[in-house]
Amino acid sequence: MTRDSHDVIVKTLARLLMPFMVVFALYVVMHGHHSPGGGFQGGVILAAGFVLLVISHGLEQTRKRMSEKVAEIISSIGVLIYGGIGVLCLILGGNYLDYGTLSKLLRVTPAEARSLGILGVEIGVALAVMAVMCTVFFAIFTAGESSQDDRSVK
Amino acid sequence: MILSFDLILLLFVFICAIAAITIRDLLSAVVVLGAYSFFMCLLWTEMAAVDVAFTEASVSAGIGTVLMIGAVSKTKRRSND
Amino acid sequence: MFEFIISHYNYWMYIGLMMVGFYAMMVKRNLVKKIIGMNIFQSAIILFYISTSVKKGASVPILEHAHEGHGAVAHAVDVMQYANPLPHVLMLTAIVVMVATMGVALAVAIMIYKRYHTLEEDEIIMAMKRG
Amino acid sequence: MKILSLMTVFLVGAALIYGTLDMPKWGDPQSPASTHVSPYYLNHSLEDTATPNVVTSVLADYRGYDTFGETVVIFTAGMACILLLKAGRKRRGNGHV
Amino acid sequence: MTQFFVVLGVGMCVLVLLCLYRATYGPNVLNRAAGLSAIGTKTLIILLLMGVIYDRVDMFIDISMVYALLNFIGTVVLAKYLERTGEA
Amino acid sequence: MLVKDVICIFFMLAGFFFFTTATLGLLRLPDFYARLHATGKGDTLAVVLSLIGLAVYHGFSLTSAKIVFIAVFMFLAQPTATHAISRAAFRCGVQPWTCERGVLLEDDIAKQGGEK
Amino acid sequence: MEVTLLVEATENAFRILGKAREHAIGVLDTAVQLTAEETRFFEEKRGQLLFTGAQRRKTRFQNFVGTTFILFAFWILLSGKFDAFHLTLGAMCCVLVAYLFHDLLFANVRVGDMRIVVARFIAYIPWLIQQIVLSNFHVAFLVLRRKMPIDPQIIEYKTKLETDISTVALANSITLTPGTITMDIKDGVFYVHALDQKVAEDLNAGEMEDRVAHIFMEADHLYVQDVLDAARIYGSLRV
Repeated sequence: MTRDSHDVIVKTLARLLMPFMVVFALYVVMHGHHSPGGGFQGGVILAAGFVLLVISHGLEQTRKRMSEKVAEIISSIGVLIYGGIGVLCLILGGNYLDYGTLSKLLRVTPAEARSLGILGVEIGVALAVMAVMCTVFFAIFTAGESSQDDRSVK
Repeated sequence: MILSFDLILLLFVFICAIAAITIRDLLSAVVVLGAYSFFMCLLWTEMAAVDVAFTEASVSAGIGTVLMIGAVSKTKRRSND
Repeated sequence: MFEFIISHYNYWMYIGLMMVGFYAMMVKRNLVKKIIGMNIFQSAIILFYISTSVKKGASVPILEHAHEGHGAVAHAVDVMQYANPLPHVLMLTAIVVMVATMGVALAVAIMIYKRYHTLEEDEIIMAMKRG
Repeated sequence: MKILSLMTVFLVGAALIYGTLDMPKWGDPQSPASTHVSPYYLNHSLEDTATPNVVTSVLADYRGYDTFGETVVIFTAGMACILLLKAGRKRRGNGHV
Repeated sequence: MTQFFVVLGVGMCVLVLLCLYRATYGPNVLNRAAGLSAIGTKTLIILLLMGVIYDRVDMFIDISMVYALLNFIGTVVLAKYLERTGEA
Repeated sequence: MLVKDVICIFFMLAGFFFFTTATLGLLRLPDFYARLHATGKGDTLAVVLSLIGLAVYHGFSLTSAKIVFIAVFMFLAQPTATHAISRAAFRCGVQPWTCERGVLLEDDIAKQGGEK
Repeated sequence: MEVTLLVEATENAFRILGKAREHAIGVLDTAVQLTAEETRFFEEKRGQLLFTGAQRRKTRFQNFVGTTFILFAFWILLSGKFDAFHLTLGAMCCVLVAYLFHDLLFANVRVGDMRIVVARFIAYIPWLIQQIVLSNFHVAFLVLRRKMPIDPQIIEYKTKLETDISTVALANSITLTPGTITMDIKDGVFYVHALDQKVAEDLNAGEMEDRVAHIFMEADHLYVQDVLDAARIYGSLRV
């Protein structure tokens, strides 16, 4: 299932569509303020891009860009960003996740500080969701193969 | 809300749900479940919940069906009921 | 009476959908079928929640006069014009959690299959009793 | 067994349908769900957070703590998958390594 | 004009019902997948029609783009599974 | 009734016509490969026509440019999906329906798949 | 007696030597000929390469920059917000994505001059659209008749196209044009499912392959105009 598919058409299309998919996912994350979208949706679309890469180019090609270990680290980083912004608000003298206090740090009006805080939180959520979806995908699609099989594929 | 769409789509969702649990071939059931989530997305769009529809669209088209197919490929395809 | 049916039929549809999922979870022996039933059950409940946010003649909850006032200018927003955003928020996260839990459930099902070489519930129970 | 389950399903369905008889009309703008707290969000979202999309502002700002919990739930699901995978690998790998 | 779009959307829904016949009763998985992809394209158009009816197309267009970009992943995965196992 | 509306209605109705033929083909044609002919071609053109109609209705803006981009993506993705699924069928050894075996049409379909 | 024998033996020896010399000359001739062909072949290949501009390999940096610009154009189309904040955000995202995926969008592109390819591809699209409309009327005609006049068959179609991208363009064009679907590609052989006899013959005429080869400037398909263009380069090589 995770081997390289020797299908020229699917491989080429995946190659061509993948960067656009990722840019679209980033657009969805960044423009959650003005149109539907946000961290959850963008993260899932990012993960779908990696799914397409695994399906077309095989697991070994994908591991160069996103391996299980990297996914674990990124998911932790995502949650850390979310919690870290909350703790930053605590340090600056507000409540937990009260982005209005960030205005002292960023030198903008409180409303825009809250907008920026929302953006940071969305990025954290997107990273976490992307990494977790990739992890679940890797877990399910490699569960049948033991570590020995992996080595023989390499 | 658009009443005519609502009625038709609820009917479709019902058909898909019943088909998904009665088909014995698990892979077919998963495919029908994909159609089910399409209609769910349409239903939420029709109820003006754009963000929810967006989430459902990306989740079902990108990950959900793929995970199901992966699980079926790692286990057995036929089910006894 | 007819008006009552028109204004309540959707609740009954959701309950019917939920019953389909519930039935699949209880009666079907196959674990993947159970997970499919769980999926249907969850989306029926999400559907019910979202339907409480609907207002007749309302649009999507994204404010239209966004480009003029940045912050300071408080527009008088016509609340009846926009759908209720709160159920959307709660259910949006629920959908992603639904997929994550579905992934864990599928992983557990795969592990069970590796251990007992079957997905049927009764056979698994028999195998567990045997040893 | 099957009959019993079917009866349970229909019992639950009947109880829920009895519950819906008191529900407000579908699409009623004056229903309790849409008059309690959501007008505040709709009115203050733009001036508080400079975000036209009310769903995002409620998701990440007014109810940020809630979303934090959801993120942790998703994170936990991912960790559970990793643990399941590792458990399967180790048992099988020991013989060969 | 709105009336026209509503009628067109309902007509499209009827076509979806016909595709749904193929997706639920289709003799094998391959036919079901063909029905599913046909449903997907019609879904995309119905979404945009709803956007026009609500008069907020710019909000609905992203969902359509998600379907345009992601809809073929499911089909490709299914095809790969069938290729691997070798039974339709 | 503006000229814009007339053009939009024309394109949408053309798209609807091709959708109808594609769906009828999906239902009527004898076997899986022939059905793919209907969906793979008919849906592509119908989607593109409908999207052009909507873009014309919306007028010249960034949104209509996005609609055109959706059409481009559909144009790329739809034949690929068709190819992938037909390749899978070919590799699985699903025999196409031909005129010689045409008499056995119904039996053939039953033999091909079915819920064993 | 012995003298005559000796003379005979010498004559024989000379004759054998002469034959051997002839053989050797023949072998040498063939060798020279072969080498000449080899060199000519390489010369031709080099000329073609020069003509298609393929030996001008793109560096990774050029790929990176090109990907960034394409993705940034896509971002602007999506975003529709032209204030500094959003543009900076977009630039950052595009640089990040291009850094991660620059080898995907332009992987092993052998075609040289991108501008010519794009221009020819745009010129190809109207013909393709015409074919698609024809194919849809074909399907509609088939479906709406009560007794469908079809005669499906699988045909094998040998192609001479080499690069991935031209193969994909040809395969997707075949899928979109009347009555044919690409089912499989194995070592340059297309297995095509054709809906009736006439369509299969149309495909075997090979018009579409010529057009696609013309777009991507495949070496085996030099058009008259291309040959005229190439003549100058060949001339420069001879001197």
